[in-house]
Amino acid sequence: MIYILFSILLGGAILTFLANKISGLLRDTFFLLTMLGATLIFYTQLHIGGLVNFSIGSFNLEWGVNSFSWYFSLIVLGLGTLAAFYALSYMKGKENLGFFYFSFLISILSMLGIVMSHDLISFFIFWEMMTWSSYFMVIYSGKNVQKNGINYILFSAFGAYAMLTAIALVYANIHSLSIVEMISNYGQFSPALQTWIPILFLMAFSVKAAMMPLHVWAPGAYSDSPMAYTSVFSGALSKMGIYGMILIFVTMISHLPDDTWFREVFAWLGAITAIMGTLWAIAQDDARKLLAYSSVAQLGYIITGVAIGTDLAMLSALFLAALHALFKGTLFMAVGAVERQTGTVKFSEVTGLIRKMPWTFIASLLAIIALAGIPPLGGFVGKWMLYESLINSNHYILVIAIFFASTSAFLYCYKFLFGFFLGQEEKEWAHVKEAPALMVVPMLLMAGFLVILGTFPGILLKPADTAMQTLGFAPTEGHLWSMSVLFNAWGDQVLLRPLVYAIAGIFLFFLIILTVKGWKNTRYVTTKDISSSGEVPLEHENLTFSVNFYQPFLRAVGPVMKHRMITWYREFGAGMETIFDFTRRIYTGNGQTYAIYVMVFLVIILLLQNTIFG
Amino acid sequence: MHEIIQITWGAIVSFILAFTVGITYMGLNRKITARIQNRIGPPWYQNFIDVIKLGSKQTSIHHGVMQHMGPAFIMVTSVMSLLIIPILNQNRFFPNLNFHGDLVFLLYIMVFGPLGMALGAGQTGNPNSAIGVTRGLSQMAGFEIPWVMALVALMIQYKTTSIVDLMNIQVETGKWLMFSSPFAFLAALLAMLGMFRYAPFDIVGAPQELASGPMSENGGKYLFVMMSAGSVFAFAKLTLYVDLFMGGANNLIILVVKTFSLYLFPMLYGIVSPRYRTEQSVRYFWGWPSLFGLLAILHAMFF
Amino acid sequence: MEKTKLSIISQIKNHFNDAREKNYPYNRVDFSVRKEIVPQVLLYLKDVMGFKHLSHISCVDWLEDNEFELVFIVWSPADKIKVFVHTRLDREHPVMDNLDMIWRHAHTYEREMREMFGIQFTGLDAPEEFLLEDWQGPPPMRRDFDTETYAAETYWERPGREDAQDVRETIEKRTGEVLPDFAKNYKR
Amino acid sequence: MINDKNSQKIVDIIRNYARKHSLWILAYGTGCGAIEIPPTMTSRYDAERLGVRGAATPRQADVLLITGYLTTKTLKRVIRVYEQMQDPKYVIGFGSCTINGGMYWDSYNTIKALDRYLPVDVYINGCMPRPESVLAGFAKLQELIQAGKADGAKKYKENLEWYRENQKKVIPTWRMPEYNW
Repeated sequence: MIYILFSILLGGAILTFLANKISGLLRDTFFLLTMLGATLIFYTQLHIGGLVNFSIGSFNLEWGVNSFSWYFSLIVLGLGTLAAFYALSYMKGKENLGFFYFSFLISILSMLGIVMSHDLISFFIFWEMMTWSSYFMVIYSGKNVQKNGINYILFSAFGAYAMLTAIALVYANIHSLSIVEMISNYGQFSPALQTWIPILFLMAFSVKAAMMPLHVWAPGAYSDSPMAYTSVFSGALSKMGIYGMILIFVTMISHLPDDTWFREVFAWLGAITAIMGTLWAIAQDDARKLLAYSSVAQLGYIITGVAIGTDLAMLSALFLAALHALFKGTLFMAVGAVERQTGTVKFSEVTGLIRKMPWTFIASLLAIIALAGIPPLGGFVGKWMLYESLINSNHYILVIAIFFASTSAFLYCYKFLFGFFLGQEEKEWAHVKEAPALMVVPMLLMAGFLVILGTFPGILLKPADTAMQTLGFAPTEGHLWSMSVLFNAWGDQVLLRPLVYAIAGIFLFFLIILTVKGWKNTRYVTTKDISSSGEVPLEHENLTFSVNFYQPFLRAVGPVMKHRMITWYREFGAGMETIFDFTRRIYTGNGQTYAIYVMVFLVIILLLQNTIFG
Repeated sequence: MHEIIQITWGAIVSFILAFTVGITYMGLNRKITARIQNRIGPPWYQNFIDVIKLGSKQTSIHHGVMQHMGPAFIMVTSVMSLLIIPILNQNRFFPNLNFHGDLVFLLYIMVFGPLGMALGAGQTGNPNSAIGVTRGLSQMAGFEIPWVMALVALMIQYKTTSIVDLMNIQVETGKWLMFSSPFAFLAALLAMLGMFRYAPFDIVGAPQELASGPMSENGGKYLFVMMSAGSVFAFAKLTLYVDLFMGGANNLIILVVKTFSLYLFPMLYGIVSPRYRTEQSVRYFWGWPSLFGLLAILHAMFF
Repeated sequence: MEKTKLSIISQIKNHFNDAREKNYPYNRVDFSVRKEIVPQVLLYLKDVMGFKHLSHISCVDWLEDNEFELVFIVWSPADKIKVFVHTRLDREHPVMDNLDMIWRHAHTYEREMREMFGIQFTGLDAPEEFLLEDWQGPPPMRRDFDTETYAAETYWERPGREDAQDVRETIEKRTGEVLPDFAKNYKR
Repeated sequence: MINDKNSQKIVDIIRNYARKHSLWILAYGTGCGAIEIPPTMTSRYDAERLGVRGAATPRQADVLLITGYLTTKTLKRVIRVYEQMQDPKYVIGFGSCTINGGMYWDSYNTIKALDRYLPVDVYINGCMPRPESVLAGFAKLQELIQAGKADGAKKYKENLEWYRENQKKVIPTWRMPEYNW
């Protein structure tokens, strides 16, 4: 069945690409059919535990599905299908659509391939396919294509080399490329290898997961690819890094004798990523950049959860990973909708869309509530489990760091909603209409799922728990996971339903009171009718406050934000350039000089003859 | 079914209690402020009159659905905190929705309302509202740090994230947490200054600069609900402090005495203070209060 | 200071032959010039003699001479001396050169004068009204504008009470003594 | 029960009591009168003991306090502010400038009688009225509210056309949202 799944995706991709030449409708049909067919086959036909293997040359390739990879495929295919519907409408009228859909399907294929490969060689191949297909998306459109594309491909290449080195080291030692064998033989490696192999792998994975020193590519790449793909890019593709990280942490690092410092370092890197990502997100004026930095920050929480590695922490990381795909997918789609309808993504340019694009607003509102982790939506469940696990595993300062990041996240959450949808309604945007249904419905579906998850997190927690059992975690209180019951770190029950009902009840009660009281004498007035010292703002005067939004806050955190990682990299690059420039001067172009080089070399060899060879 | 009725009934009764006490506190605040400024001041029940008057305003306007819902959002925070925070020791007053881990829940539900109201304030299109909201959110990022540090210190010292557990520990040992973890109490107390938003931290409402900030477009019934919610929330916060640090209360009179003595702190601090700028306020909370919080965590880890 | 003032006077008179000066006590010097050379005089004062600051532009309505008088007050922070530059405009067609290229804030004074006296500044780039919103009458600061009649026509006046009494008479009647007439000694 | 006459009476008594004792003023500080407000509100005369308290915006205010002369330019803003206030609302004209123009009786841009343009409930005489008379004015307004006679807003609504005519006479370019509540 895996063959069929992969061949459907590959064939569909090629057919879509070819059909583009014939007709747009055919292309769209192929594209949708491929996505739907893949999803259908995945849900109905794929059996957990099935393995297929075949040989190419001397390499034995092995693909299979277990609960763990099933969980991640769920994220990929769920988000991918919705994004595919969204893309149909979003990409309408753009150029090179065949290429776009081709890369889209290939990246879905490669992500599925990554989670389903059981050997390192196909893992690496799929990994590279994913990198390249997403690279095509980054350079597909956008303004700073060169800079962002190069940033992305450089960091990805760095990660890929690290991974390749690790794979080579593994092969040199065990003469096998099977992941299972690598894990089972891990104990027999020399201590140095035991440390370095996971580090090299983690380097590759943390590039994709945009962890702190290696995150530089993320804001540019996320904001420059088309929004229909960015939702997949940030929602699902970055989760591949998390997938690898979990694998490495569970199978390798937990066997290290001194894994504590490893975990501490990564947990802290995650926390710092979260804090810095949040702070930089607050400073952005471009909605895509804001969400990109926010993705970096959210992945920071997940990395922290993975690195801590207790049952609850891992569960929260898995839960947050799926949740992040949901809400960040929704938000990127919302930005895409706004971009399509207004032509801009700057908060300082567009205001007051709430009455023009109400459904987009509702979807983004729900996604933002989930992102901020405010009950009663799903985000709270993930955050809550993360805190509980951190407190229970004695990471106290880490809790504060994570909490600081999550409190500061409210700032950019509000900025996002306010910047686009609230504020004064302007004449300039009076013509704006709601995005087409094909774009709105996927957003609303995901937002609705977030609401359901707030009451019934068991829907996701059950598969996550099963996935963790595959990784060798003891079934925690997990076997008790029922739909709306959580367990805190001490094993006590938390009933979610009464909380949600209470919130909804109180809200509705007071809303009804507010609405019914003086119903006849309550009036809607326009946003121009505000109490600005009796002055009536003119049609073209926009009083919305949207420039330098959080200036006082940024002034307060100013010292922290003075240093940027990208500056460091640039300086590093400049330094390397100087060195290379110096090295280049060896080649003077003069034959006489080269003769001298040879002479000097020989003399040195002769002089050091005894030292080196003797 | 029986439980639901009991909890609803409890919510109503504790809401009325919190409303009465909270509004009285606000009135007493005005009275005491007046006396300190050598005035006679309004009667202690002045805020009741104000609330009734706001409720009896005949017309009201709104700028859209979000502003219309804003007060309902903030009411959710107030009433939910009342439902989570036990009013008296051993739930003698009324059963609540306590669960193990409710401290974290409380931290998040406390921002539900303000954020909802901030959306409403944003929809008015009044620049003052938006500026007030950004100030409020910035300040929240400030005071939440010492406040969370204090709570985390309690959590790790007693290995629980439940308010009821912390109360029971105080009842069993007979020792208030403000004495057994003094640094946590200090940090939380200083964070309370920001939570109550009295001077010098009244940068959100700042009537002189921002024309009452997020509330500047709300009048009539909207302001009525907001004022009630504010009073209820003030009482809920004070009760939480009493529960966490001052051993809870065995009956309502003790509760009122304890909460009022706590309430005197931000009030008296505020009367004699000017106003901070936003970044000063944020930095204030990241200074000494956070240091106390850090000390509290160290104290909890090693003693 | 007196020396500096004298040197200023001689310098200006050297450059602008028809400038008439008047030396006031303390730190004030006045010049009267033709309206055509006002920008040159002011530029000279600003750039060469260090009168960097334009303190004020004001206008006097000489109804009897059928002229407006514009007064430019400039101030030298180094010498602590202020120079008043007077010029006269025709009252029927009051047109003056725009000075906001020399001092940006002259703009404000010019707008005020345009509104209050109806003086046109050539090239003044400010279409909107400045102080008087919706003003439709004649420029109100001109001396031939009868503000009392205008106010009586435009704004409804409260008729006053039926039993209103003259203050002087009432007090005299009540107290029985004759009040001194202050107004008699006051000469207008 | 609610439509019952007696209970409506009780509700009215409570309402009027609350309205009387909670006057949130929007001090529209025109002219010299604004300087009389601080002593009225602060320690010396302490208007807060009567329930008088400053409001920050017209949406929250009950009383519009116009403290002095009104130029036509300011009148425009005052009308706007008044219409933004929410019922029930009252207007206090403060100082002789609002009554008959005061010392600005012959000014070319100052209105002479405020009640032609806005429904004034209470006038406070004086140039300027001392804080005692301001307090007396508040007391008078409270008396009127208690008796249910402070119905300026109702009058304004009923005679809107007349008021508009007067307003538009002195404000030629009328560029305001319509009064519709």
